Amino acid sequence: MPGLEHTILIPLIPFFAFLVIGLLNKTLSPKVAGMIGITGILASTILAYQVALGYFFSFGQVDGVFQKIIAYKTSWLQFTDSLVIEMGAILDPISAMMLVVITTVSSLVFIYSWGYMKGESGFSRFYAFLSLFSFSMLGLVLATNLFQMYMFWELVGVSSYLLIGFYYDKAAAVAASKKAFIVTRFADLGFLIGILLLSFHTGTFDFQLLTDPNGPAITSVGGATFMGLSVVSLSLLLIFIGGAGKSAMFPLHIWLPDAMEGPTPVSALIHAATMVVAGVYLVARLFPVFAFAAPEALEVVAYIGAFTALFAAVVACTQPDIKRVLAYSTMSQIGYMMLALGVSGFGEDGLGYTASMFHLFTHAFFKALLFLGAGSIIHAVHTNDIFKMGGLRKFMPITHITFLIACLAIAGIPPFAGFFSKDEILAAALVSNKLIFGVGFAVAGLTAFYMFRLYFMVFWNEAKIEGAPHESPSVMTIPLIILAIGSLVAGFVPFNELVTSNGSLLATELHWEVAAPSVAIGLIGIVVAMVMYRKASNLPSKLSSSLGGIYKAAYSKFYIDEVYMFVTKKVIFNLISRPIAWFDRNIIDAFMDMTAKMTNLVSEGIKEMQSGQLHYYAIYFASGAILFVVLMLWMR
Amino acid sequence: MIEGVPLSHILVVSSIMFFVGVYGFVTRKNLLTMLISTELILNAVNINFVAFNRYLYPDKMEGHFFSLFIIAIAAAEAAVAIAIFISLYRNLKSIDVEDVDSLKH
Amino acid sequence: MSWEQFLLMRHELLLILAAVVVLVAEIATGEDKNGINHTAIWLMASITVVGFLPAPVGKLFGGMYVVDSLRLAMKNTLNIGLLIVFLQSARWLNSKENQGRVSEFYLLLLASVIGVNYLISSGNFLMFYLSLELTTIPVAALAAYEQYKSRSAEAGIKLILSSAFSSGILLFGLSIIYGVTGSLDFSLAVFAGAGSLGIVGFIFFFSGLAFKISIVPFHLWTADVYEGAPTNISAYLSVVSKGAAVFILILTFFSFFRELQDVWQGVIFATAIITMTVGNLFAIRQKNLKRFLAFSSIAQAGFIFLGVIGGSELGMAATVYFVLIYVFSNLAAFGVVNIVAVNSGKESMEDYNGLYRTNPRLSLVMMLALFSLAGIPPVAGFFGKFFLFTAAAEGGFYALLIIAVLNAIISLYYYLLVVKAMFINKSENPISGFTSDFYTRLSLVICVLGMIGIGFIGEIYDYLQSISFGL
Amino acid sequence: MDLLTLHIVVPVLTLIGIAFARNLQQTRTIAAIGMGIQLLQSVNLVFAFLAERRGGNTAEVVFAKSIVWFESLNIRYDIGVDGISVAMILLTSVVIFTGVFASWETKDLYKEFFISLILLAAGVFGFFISLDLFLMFLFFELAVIPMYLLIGIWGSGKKEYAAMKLTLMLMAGSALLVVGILGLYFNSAPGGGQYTFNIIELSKVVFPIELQRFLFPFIFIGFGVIGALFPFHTWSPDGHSSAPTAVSMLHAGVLMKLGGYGCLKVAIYLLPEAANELAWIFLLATGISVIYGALGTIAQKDLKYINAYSSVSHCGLVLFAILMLNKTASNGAVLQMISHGLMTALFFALIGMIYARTKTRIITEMSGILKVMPFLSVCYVIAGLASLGLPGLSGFVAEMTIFVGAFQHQDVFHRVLTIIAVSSIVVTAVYILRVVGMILMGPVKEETYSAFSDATWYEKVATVALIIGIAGIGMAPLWLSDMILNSLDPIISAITGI
Repeated sequence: MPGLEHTILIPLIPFFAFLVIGLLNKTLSPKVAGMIGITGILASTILAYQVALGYFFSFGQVDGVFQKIIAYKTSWLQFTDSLVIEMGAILDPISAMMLVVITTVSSLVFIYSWGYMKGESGFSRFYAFLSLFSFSMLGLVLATNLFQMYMFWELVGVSSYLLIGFYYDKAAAVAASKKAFIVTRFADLGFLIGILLLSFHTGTFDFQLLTDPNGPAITSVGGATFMGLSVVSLSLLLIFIGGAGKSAMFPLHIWLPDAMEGPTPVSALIHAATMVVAGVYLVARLFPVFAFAAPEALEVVAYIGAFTALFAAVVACTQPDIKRVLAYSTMSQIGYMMLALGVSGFGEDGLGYTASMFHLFTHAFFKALLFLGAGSIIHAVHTNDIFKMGGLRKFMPITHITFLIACLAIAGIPPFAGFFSKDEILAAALVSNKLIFGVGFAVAGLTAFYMFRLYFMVFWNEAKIEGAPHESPSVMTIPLIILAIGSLVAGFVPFNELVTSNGSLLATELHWEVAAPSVAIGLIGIVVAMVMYRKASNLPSKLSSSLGGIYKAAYSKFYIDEVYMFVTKKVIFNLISRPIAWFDRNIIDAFMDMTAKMTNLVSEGIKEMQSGQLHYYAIYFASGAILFVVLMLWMR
Repeated sequence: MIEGVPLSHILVVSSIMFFVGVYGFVTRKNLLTMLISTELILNAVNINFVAFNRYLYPDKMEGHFFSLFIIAIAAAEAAVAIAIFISLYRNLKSIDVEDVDSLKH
Repeated sequence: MSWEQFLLMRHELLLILAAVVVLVAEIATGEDKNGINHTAIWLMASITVVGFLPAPVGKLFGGMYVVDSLRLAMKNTLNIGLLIVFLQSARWLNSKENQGRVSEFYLLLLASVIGVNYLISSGNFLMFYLSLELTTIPVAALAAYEQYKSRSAEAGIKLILSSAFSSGILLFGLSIIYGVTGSLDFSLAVFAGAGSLGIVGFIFFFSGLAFKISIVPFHLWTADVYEGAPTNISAYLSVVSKGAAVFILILTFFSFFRELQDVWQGVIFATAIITMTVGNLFAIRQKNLKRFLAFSSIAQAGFIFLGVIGGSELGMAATVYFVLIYVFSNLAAFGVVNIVAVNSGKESMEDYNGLYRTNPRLSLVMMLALFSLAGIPPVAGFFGKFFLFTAAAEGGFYALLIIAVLNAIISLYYYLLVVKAMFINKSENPISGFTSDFYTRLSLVICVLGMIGIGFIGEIYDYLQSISFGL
Repeated sequence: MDLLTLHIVVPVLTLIGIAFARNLQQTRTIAAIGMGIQLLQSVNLVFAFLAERRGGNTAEVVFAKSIVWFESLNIRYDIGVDGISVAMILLTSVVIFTGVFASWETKDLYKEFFISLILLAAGVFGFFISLDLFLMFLFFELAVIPMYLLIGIWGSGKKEYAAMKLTLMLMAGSALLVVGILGLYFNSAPGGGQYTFNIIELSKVVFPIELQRFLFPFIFIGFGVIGALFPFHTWSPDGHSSAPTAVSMLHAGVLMKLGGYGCLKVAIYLLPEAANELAWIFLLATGISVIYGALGTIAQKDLKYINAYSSVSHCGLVLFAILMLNKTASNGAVLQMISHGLMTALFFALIGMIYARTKTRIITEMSGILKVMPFLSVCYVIAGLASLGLPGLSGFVAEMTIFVGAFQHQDVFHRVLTIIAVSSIVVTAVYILRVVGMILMGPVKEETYSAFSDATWYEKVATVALIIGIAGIGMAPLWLSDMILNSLDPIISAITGI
């Protein structure tokens, strides 16, 4: 669309920053590299705000309905006449919203890292990777078609891989990065096959065509089957596998806790606020197809989301590592978003959709805040283990306050942001599925509990740190403050007007029948946590020993990692790869060698024919001649 | 043409001679006897040629000429062969064919 | 018959003249016989060159002697071979042991090649037989040339006796053929109604000729003789004498025996397969290079039969073309083996280890020669072999073709073994570097030019095809 | 002289120049200049070709030229290029150019090394420009045979065994080709007239189906052997691991592509009906080899074996795509040939460079290379990412085109096979990351590592040139893809026209 082509610059500016820093790595001083990165992302942010605000408040609506606008498009690779990968930028409520989220969090993380990463040897490398990530993530949300999305999806995965493995001489970091990439890659396989399947039947990758309720995608392929299953459901489920991988849904979640090996700002940006919600974004992007053509797939989404929310919340209650607790909490919250999408309907019944997006929006603020706060803490105390912290509120007041705000927000206490979005989610769930509502409700309590467990362990309790940790520099605290403000006000954004499943306004109000109990259970959680962890006591250990097996299982993350290890190391490596390698060497190759050996053997065997004795030669001669006579006479 | 002796009889004789020659070549260990065996083969051929010419194609003389040439060449061949036998005998002190097997396999 | 008609026998007459000159030179020179080398070589060179001049064609002696463009080409091909053999022999003949007997060597070889020329020109079995013996008997004497070596005498014995045996069989076959057809003239055979006796005669005839070409199972003398005889004689046997036999085989098959086409195709099919296979299987194991080349030349003979079997114009052209290339390739290989043996006395494959580091040029020539024999581009052997395959495919003999290409792989294996020895293997005491004599170098240059040039000059093949004939 | 013949003449002149060089410095300078010119004229050829097409020349091949060679057999020096060949020529000249730089420090018999190397390249160039099957076959063998010496003399490990195995297996493939080519030739004039080896003329002949069934396996397997067709791929691991750096580069990068090219432009193009009938057999074999090669890679310990097995997988994908017999997949196959060529050349170059320093290729014996050789390591990561199909690098473009194309097949069997092949991308990620994690990352293994220097200038030239290619195609694939697509039309219409 004319006048909006500059939208494409939003992702491209960080990309150029990446190229410049990457190529001139040697010659640029780290400071300059950092400045380039920060300038780049700030420029993107300004553009993104301009575009997003413009979209929401000036040109986005036609007759009160938000349109999907193709701001820019160029064909990149042509497969067939209709299947074309185009590079472009789509503008619609969710992409505009995501632009805001990503650029905001990114710029804050970029700035925060200036302080956090100070003096690290890979400073400029860090900014290069961060810029690459921002490029990929922005490209992902702006994708106009499935394949473009897949491309950036992969790029995001790689940036995540590079950043998790940032401390590449640490074995744990290397293993974590590898794990993250391979697990998500496995999930992406589902995504890719889903794309292939869907595009084969619809003949297009284009989101606009796919999601058009009257378009060929939804209407014409309903009856088609592939290997006995409805094509649309199957392909959407496969695509959802991709989303589940990236968004760490059970059972593809195992990479996320390990990914905390990366620098904390990375965890904040990638593994809390932006990349991990890509799966939610993907489902939201294809939501009309889900809603119209494959409601059963949507149901799967809901159950997976609900289960993950619960599962991760339980695990989070037991973890000793501050970042891992946050990681499980992220999983749990994303499960919430998935759940919301899963229970949603389209149009009038689209509360879940809006709620999900709303939660995505608010979650980005408070979860980024939590991570950056955790980073600030780790920066000060140099450990991740919450049992080694305590009493930090005196030393780090700003961090303390902002962290508290974030905890309140995630616990769903009004008027913090989390309250509003969580309320809508639970309301949507209540309407559609009681079981899922129950789970969501329980998770709300658990969330409050484990967040405040964390909070009290770190900031109250007794100080176990020797010496006096000090507050982080202002380049780190200012982003915290900004995010804290965001966590306070984000809840008041009128999402029902801006982001809805069909683009038009969704009538909604505060659901007190849901809000009151959920706030109550949140408060209960907080109180329980306060009782147990505010001061040093033996309550927690008593409780854990009384829970016995369940606690142990939760502490060990329900042994999912072990199952994976078994499958990969034992089954794939030892039972498949090794035998194949052996088979190749000792059967197939040996067969080729054997033909050579056989030839040699035959050669050795017939050497007596040439005996050196003249009269034997004559015998061969004569019998040869006679043989041919017989042969020819017989054949005649 | 010899009265009363059909061609087949002559051919039988020549064939027997031929195979005796072959047999001799194969079984004899003495190089000279082997050479003599080849002469036997050649003589069988000569009989053939002459007989065919005389019995079947009496108007031309090709067979006769051929046998004459064969006799001449057999002599040449024998000359060269015996010369080589002598050379071999100088080296090996033997003209037994079974001793002549340093080149093999 | 006028005297001009004798000019039809230009090749033979010139060769006889050369023989006489060598004889006179032998009488005229004293102790130092080196002059005879020069005389013989340059005479032969002139004869070879003159042979290429345009010449009349026709018949002599009532069809006993035939000459046409094809036969001229065949003769020229083999005369080049003899020239190269001469060039390669000079250095060896100058050695102490042989010095007194130089002229014998040239005389006998000239006699043999006169036989070769007459053989190709023969139009009658009488002529054929005479020239065939003329071709062989002098060579048998030459095989035993190195009196001081028992192996040389052994080679001579094996050659003369088995050759006598094979001529006996061949003649027996001929006598039967004469009996059933009543003709010895190549152009006048009527096999119709000849029945099985004709086949018996043909097979006997074939086995005698196959003996000369070293076709399995009539090949057993080959390796022993090649190994024992002086290298140059092995070279001569493997190229000129074999080539002559191939030529006369294809000429008689395509004319006299054309009515027995079914029979000879069957025989050739079978022998081609076993010859290639057995030759290759034996060659794999060989350590002595002369013996190695012997088996390689047996295998090559099997490949040559691919050109014969189709009975087509293309096949004949491919055969002649292949032999032409084979002359250069095989003689290059023998030339290297010869000069190395003369200079160092070594002829086993292990001795060749690391040859490239000490004698790079010789190794390169050897490599080209082996590649040419194996049929690897860009050397001419590739073209030769490909056209033989083409000829077989033209006749529809795909089964034979497949076996042949598989055999080509085996042959590549052992040729590469030699290349490996020269280029890859390291040696504690490699053959030290030496400078070859002028004539050897000249011969190798000619061979290399031939191996590279013949493939790329398409006109050569086109000419051969234009003068060939099919059934 | 015409544009195409120059592609043979320049290498030959370079060869002659090298023959007269007096020392290593001169030798490699001449080689670099010669191959530099070659690279430039290949780029020029691309532009000339595109200009020709833009100018409305829609002929199947452009810059065609025909000189009679063996008149009586109708063998001609027939040359001409279409988009596919142009792309392959460009690939070849990039790889040989970088190959020269990757073998900058050849000490032993350096002249012979460069001569063999460039001879090999000359054969490949000739192969890609020929239209006459005889000529093509000649160049094919010409390209294969220098491998023997290159591996045998300058290789490492079990080099003699590997060289022999490689040569014999590839030559066995070409032996099958002989049968196929001759079969085509003698049936090329069903209505009488002259037989021909010319591909374009042959493509107009309708061969009876029985004949096609008979010939197709010969030609397809014949070319397939060099394209690492399962189960005839076993020369590849041994060959690649024993070969010197530049040879592995050229062999995996270019020579293996002769197989795919030949299968596409000879086997499928000339025998479309048989291809339709018999494709499924070979599809099974290639489908297996894609996943089998990838899984086999995981268990390897030697860097070169890893790359060799992954090449089996990637090249299996080429043949797999070709056998899908549709335009998109074939386009993907050609893209994959180019992509894999560049990528694997980069891999082998880097492996050679790392090996030159660490003196080992066993991954368990290395660690922390990123710290001591950042440049080489980053390049290795880029190669790895290209190999596992990261968007923005060439591997993605190629693989996705193949997958999308293959999945367009109407038959469920083909689509299921495609899914199996697609799953190789996960396995690829596993082994690539395993290697990267083990050798590049982690703590620095030994004290001695600190003495290692990072890339020298010539190593940088080699790697950067390849990376430019990989990233260039990865980011802007459309021109290349279009160029190839146009040239696929005759082949596709041969398949669908029946």
